[in-house]
Amino acid sequence: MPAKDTLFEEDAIASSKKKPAATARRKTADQMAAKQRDISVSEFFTKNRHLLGFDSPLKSLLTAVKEAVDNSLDACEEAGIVPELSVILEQTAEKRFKMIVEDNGPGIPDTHIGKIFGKLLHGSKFHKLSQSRGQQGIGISAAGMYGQLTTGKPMRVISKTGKRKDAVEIVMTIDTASNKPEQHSREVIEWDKDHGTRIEIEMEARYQKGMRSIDMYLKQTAIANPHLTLRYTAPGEEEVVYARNTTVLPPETVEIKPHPHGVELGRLIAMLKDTSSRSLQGFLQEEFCRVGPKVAKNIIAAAGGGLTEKSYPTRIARDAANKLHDAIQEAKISSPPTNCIAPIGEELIIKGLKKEIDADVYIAATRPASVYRGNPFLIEAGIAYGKPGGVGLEVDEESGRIKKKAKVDVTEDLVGAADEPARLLRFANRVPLQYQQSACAINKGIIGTNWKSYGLTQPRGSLPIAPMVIFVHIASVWVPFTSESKEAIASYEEILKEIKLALRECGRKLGSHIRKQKRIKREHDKRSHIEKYIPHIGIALQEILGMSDTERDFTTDTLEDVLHKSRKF
Amino acid sequence: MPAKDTLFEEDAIASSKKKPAATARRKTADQMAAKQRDISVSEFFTKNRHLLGFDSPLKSLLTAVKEAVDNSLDACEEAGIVPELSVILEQTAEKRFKMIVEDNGPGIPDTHIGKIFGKLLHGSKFHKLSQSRGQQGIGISAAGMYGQLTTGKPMRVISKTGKRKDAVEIVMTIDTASNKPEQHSREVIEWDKDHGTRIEIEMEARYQKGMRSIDMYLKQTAIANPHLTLRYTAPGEEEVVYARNTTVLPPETVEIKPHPHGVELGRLIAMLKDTSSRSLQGFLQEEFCRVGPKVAKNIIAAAGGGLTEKSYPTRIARDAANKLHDAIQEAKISSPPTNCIAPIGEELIIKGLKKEIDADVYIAATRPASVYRGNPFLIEAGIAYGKPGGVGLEVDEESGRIKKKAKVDVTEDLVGAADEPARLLRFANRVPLQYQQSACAINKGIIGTNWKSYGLTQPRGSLPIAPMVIFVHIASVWVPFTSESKEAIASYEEILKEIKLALRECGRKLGSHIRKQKRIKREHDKRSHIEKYIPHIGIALQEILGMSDTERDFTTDTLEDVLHKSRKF
Amino acid sequence: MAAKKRKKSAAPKRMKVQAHSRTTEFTDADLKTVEVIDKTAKRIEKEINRRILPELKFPVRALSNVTYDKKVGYFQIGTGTKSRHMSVNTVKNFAQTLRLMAVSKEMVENDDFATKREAYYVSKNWGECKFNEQTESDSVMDDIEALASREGLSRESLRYYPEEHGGRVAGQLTIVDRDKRSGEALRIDCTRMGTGAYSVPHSVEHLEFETKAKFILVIETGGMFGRLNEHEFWADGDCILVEMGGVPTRATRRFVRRLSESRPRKIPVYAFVDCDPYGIANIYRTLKVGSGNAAHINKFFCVPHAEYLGVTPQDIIDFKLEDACHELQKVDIKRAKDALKNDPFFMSQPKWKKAITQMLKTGMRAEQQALAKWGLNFVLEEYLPRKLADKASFLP
Amino acid sequence: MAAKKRKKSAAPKRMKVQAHSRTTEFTDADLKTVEVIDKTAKRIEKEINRRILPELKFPVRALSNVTYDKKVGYFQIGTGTKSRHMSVNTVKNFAQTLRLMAVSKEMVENDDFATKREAYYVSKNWGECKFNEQTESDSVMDDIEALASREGLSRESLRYYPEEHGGRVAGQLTIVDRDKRSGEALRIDCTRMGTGAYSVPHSVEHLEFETKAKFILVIETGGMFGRLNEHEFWADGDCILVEMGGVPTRATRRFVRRLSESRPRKIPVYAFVDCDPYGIANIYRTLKVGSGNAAHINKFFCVPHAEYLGVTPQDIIDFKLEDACHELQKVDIKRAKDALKNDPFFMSQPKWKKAITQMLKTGMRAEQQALAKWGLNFVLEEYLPRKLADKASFLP
Repeated sequence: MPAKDTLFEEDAIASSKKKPAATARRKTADQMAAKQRDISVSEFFTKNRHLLGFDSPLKSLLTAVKEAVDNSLDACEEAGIVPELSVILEQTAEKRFKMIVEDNGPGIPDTHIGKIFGKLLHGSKFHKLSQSRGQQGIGISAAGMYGQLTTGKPMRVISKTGKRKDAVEIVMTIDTASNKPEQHSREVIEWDKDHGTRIEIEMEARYQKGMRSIDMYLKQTAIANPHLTLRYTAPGEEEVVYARNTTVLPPETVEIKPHPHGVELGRLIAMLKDTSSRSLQGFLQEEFCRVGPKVAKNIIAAAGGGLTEKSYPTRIARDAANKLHDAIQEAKISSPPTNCIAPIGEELIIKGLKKEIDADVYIAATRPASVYRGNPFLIEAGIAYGKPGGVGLEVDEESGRIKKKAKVDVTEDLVGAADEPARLLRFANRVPLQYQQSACAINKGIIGTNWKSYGLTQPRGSLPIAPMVIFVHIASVWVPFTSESKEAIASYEEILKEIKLALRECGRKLGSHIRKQKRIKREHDKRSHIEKYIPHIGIALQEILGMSDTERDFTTDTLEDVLHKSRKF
Repeated sequence: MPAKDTLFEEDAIASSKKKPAATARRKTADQMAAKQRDISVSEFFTKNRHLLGFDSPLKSLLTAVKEAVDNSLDACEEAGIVPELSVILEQTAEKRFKMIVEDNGPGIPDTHIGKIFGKLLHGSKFHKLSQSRGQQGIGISAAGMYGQLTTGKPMRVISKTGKRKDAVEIVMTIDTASNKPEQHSREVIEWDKDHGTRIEIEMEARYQKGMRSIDMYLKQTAIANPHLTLRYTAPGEEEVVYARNTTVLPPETVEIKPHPHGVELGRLIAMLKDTSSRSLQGFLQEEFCRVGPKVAKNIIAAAGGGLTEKSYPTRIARDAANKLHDAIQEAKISSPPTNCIAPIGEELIIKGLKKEIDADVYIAATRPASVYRGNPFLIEAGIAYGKPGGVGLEVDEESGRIKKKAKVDVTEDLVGAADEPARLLRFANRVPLQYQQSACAINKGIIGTNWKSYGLTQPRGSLPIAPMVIFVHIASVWVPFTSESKEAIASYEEILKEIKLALRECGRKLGSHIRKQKRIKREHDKRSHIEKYIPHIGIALQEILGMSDTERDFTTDTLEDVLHKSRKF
Repeated sequence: MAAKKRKKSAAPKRMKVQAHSRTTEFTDADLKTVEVIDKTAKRIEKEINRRILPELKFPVRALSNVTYDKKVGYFQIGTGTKSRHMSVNTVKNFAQTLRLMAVSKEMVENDDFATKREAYYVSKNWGECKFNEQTESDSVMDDIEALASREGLSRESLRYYPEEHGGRVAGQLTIVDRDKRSGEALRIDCTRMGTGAYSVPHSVEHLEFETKAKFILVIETGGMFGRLNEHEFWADGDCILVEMGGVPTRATRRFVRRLSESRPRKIPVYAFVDCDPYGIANIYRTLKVGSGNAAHINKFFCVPHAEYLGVTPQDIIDFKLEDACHELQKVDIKRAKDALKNDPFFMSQPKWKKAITQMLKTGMRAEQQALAKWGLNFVLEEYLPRKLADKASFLP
Repeated sequence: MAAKKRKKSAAPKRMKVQAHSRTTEFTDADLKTVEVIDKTAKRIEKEINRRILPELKFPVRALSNVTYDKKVGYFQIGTGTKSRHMSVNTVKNFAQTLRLMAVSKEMVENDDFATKREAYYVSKNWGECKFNEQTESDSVMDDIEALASREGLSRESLRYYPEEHGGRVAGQLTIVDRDKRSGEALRIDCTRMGTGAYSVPHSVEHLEFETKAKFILVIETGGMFGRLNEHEFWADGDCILVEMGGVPTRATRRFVRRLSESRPRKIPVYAFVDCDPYGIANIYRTLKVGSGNAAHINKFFCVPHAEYLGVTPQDIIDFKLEDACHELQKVDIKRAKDALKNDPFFMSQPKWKKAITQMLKTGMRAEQQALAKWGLNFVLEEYLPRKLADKASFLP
């Protein structure tokens, strides 16, 4: 024990006689080090479940439904099956609901069911650079873990991988201490489906309608996935069906290699060390996309520092790697391939909007792919504008006052009133985002777009005011969410820019529609204008000049004729 | 291939002739399942590093310093050493800084250095229910990972565990694919310290002054830890020293068992299964804190459902567990023990505030411990009020107008002007919180407190307006942050309530101080009042009644005398 | 030369009301005013010399101390009295009150007067005792006025006049004023003002009236007054026209009150205002019964026998003015509801309750000028003759 | 009986100005007005019948078409003209313009008039052609006024009068008006109004004046007018007192203008206003040179030979009013700086530039009433006599 510290401790005693315990507790470095332990991911997220979207009973139910539906859609599409899903919510106690999600997907071999539903950070999509709804291998397992934590009940999974295969029902929980599945029972059962998966989780939950409801989530899912047929049974209600209006599946996406731009230095050094390429030239061409011989040579030449095309990658020193990294950032390299991303496409966005939203005009724009931090992504936007049944304002016949229509459920009538801000539908890889709108790059992109130039009202720093729904979809091999609960897109500069460009394309089309509408209205106004006011010119002239009625009528008729003719030019 | 799906696929071809690729890609369940893989925690957080506070170069440097300082303080305190730290920031390139943090702590045995600094989710504090600064075993390793990612450079750690031990220097990186440390070199070196640890990380970064700067973080740390001596060298500046003004270490905290309230059903079931207790009564008494025989008996009796004191825990069925859980929630159980939490204490809060902030009056209040979701916590608050050098407003002599003083660096002069909102210092387990103030329960608690009743101005829904610094500290075995970057406290009802109670205690003391000040001012005003106005009563009476000057003076003298005397009663 | 001037101006040191010395006789009110001021000062001096802390007694000027008696016909101040004892907190107020009273006495003696604004500036020569804002001097003046009202004295008797002058007058009336210097009687014939008019002075206490008019028509707007005056409606109607210009000033109200009582039998007073809650509940109500928060002066200023000629809500229907109406605004509706619910005057008058309810139901208000829809002179050729022929259509 | 009444009121269907038939002679202005209206209507009718789309020409009423010539002495409208062609977009405006012109002609023929508010209501009988807001009818009226101003006609000639009436007048002046019915001359002696005053009518074109006064003193506030009038300052000073009551109305300005020009040699006009940017740059400037955005009417309304008696910034020092001053507010400073930088009148007068700069430097403003600091009648016993004895202290 060093003298200096002892001295301090004596001081401590002297100055706080009430706390004699202060001296008795010294631990050595070895004692302390011995207590270091690994922490299981499940334990970590159990304690921090708000990071995953399970912060309240209301939100937890939505998160669980989302995770299950996203997984089902991914599986169907990967297997090339046009998806048909059913979502059922049943209230089982005052604060408890059971969620049942069933798909016609390829099913899961029963040996894999445990890990997929019962282990966090286990999935097929994390290591691929390709677009999918789920990404981190956490979601559905976390839903099961939440159910288990709040009700003590295990989850139930049924799966069947083909017509001649058995349908297997597994009841299981997650052992959080070890982050491993624990199977309670396994039974072969009768199931009237050729293939598919069914998951049931009971949890503490609350159910509500509105803009952030499960109903809204499913409706938006139907909009962004026009190839999906979805049957939905809300608690205590009749089944509703969102029917597909196309059977075209989204184009298949392929895995890609990382794009050189945006690969950080540290990552580059790790890749140099791990590569099996035996020359720098080969390394660049093989480990990255969009790097051909010419680009690779240019990069190496620009890097300098003794690097040549034949430099052996694993022997490149850190300083040289640094120069290489700089050279890569400076080099001109084409955008990453787009076949790793599946846009919905302008045609299908419009189909989807038409299917679920009543409006006067539908517009869509799909941008070419771009890249942020080495990840390709693509923005598309859509607009549904106008309200066929009027803009939500009507005039009271007795008082002549304008009054608002009674509010209807937002799920029924998405287009808002003329004096309300436009409504946003945000999607990431076809998945609706319902929370944290104000923190989202999509919101910022819309606010940052000048809608006034397209004929709309827009208060400073706000959404445009119009009877309008704005649809924005970001498709990416890696969507940058601001938090693990996947609620808002991070505002990378490149993403914001693309959002604005897509909105601008839509805005221009919308602007010409609005201008046309205004022109038609003006034309009509002008006609009635002439008929209204010319007689008064007659009356005035008659009063001043004492004309006869015949003289007056001649003058007004002439004026009307001349005025109408003048409008042709 | 089932007939139904074939049909769908033919539809798909028919309706999208442009996309023949759609049929060629079907995967089977087995193929898909085979691709499922585990994901390493390091990989996960590398991709999601914004979750850990490494979103921008500016913030990353602050986060790294915080993690290192927090670890050092925890280690010193656990070992009973009065901490002495040094923080040095060096700019190494345009966008690069090297951070060096050195402590006089117990040191780390060199066999443990790798895991502690080179593995995420590895730590000593996660499984304990006791108060410490670090909690999740992620922070410092993440800082190293970020440095490595942005500069390619490894981190350098020196440690020595005692006078007669070797000082060991280790250079290492993290292998993100496996979440394991990779040691580059290990050398025994000369080090003029008896014991301690030194960590050096170089990273892409930016440095700035202001409310959210590293300077501010360190100043706040000095306030909340009056037993700390800290030497700080900002980039390109002289060393500054925050000297301790006490050598009393925070009381040692002990581990506690979970408190029964707030243990969720799922957790209870898991505990019932894992326990080594052989009776329910024993289980309740041994696995929880604050449960004695009487409380246990009451719970069991209230639960009903066939449960007895002797029920064998592992055989309790889910329904019965459910009833047991309900009974626990209803039972009256004392608050968890407070010895797992170390408050700073009113005396030391005031010392800390005095040390770093110039003000007229210092107030502090420490609340008794309370509990949220089974976790004990404790709130303390402090106030530094008034500005000895005036309130930041001065009168221009020429124009007679009020003008604001030139702004000084906030780190130099924390108390704001009289017309500015009070400044907040937020702490969680003695660690300053600098970001996301508006999302934080502390902010909400201050806004939700009625400062008007203590004599201050407070606009609706806002912070009070006063030359004042408000200090709030939450100490807990498990601080509920709103995100992994540990920037804001989640607004649990129990926490909000305690914050308000602590503020109310401080507010009452502040109110009586302000009232006293006002009283003194009033007293002075009254004296001069009498001298000012009584002569005018004389003039008026003389004018009206035509008194002589002698008569007038007699009357005013009498009045002054009577009036002064009247004030004694 | 400029330098010389500046020297000269340095002379005055202590405020002194240096009016032309008084040529006119003291009126009864003047004598009473001096008496009240002297009495108050004397009492205070005595109390001080007996080593008692002096006090001043004022009628409570809160709504709680106001009553409305239908028989009296206006809001009256009650008997509630507050005492202000001299104390450290009130010493400044005492000093200012007494100094303003001293100025008042001096003005009576010199037959002078001061506007409220001037009184504020006079205090600038009082050193530390001066008023910092006019609101302060106004408030002290209100206290003195309330105190004097107990003795039957108005603020005008104390020689403090409001800034705002009165409205305009034309028609079958001769006003008798007096030349201040010569004391000669001045007879002003209001039928001979042409398109112009007689403008009511700040204080009307000294005026006398000669008239045989059948009634006094008090009119809300200057525009309508101008029309009726230029077309000499006062000749056809044998009446006197008085313009209020919105809520009538104290001088206008006092003028109408004194004029209407200048004959043994009171001259009827008919109010012609906009048909909206402001015209009814502010303009007309103030004219007739005064206001609740200045109840101590109502006995001088209100005209309890005034009647409401129009425009009534029923007139809108009878004269088909619907399309020249405007919608009631939120503030109108609030004001009308307030009249029905809280105003003892309207609450005591079933006819008014009916009329205001009718207005609220139709949601419409009409201005006097709306009658121009039927022609500019419809108002004097049709509307007023028909209304005057059917006084049952008036509101109380 | 009430039912019967209602029937009767259903009668009027189309607006008709039903004034007393005209008894007075047509004045020159009247004849000119009818001529201008007829000429305009005739041209339009002709153009239509020749199948040409008619147009109306108005002087441009923008600041860009305004000039200030020191010699002329007021803001003048330039020669800029805008044509309004009949088109679909302008047809409504054309109809409303012509209808208001027709009403104007009818009013001249009946010797009647309408306030702007009344004109708005008259349109309520025009069906779809009616004005929805008074701002619309005011704007059309401004156009007609501008058009007529080219022919030397004011809006008053067109028989449209503003709502606001003029200020008050007292002193050495006899006004000659005419009884509208009998045509008899009415002589109003403004020395015999007692404490009251003569109130200027909406239109003053027909008035004649008899006076030997040495000057006209135009006064900003009613309070100051009242003091000078009650103390018969007009007798001592041999002058005429005119109250403006803030920025003078059109009628007051026209009254002062016509009065001051009623003798072969113009009667001097001295302005006595508050020493603040509002008193100087709004009240006095409007009186003297008119306003930039109503330049087409300035030739009728402004008083280019008016002079500024006080209170000047130098008076504050000479009469030691510093402690009765108030600090300049932000809006004051802005107004003063604007006058120095943008107002061609002040920019052309070095003395004004100096005075305003002085005010800005001291940061102080003083009201007329501030003189009461030295006693209520300091203003008439000291201030005005000294100022009048030294006209060099006036500002231009």
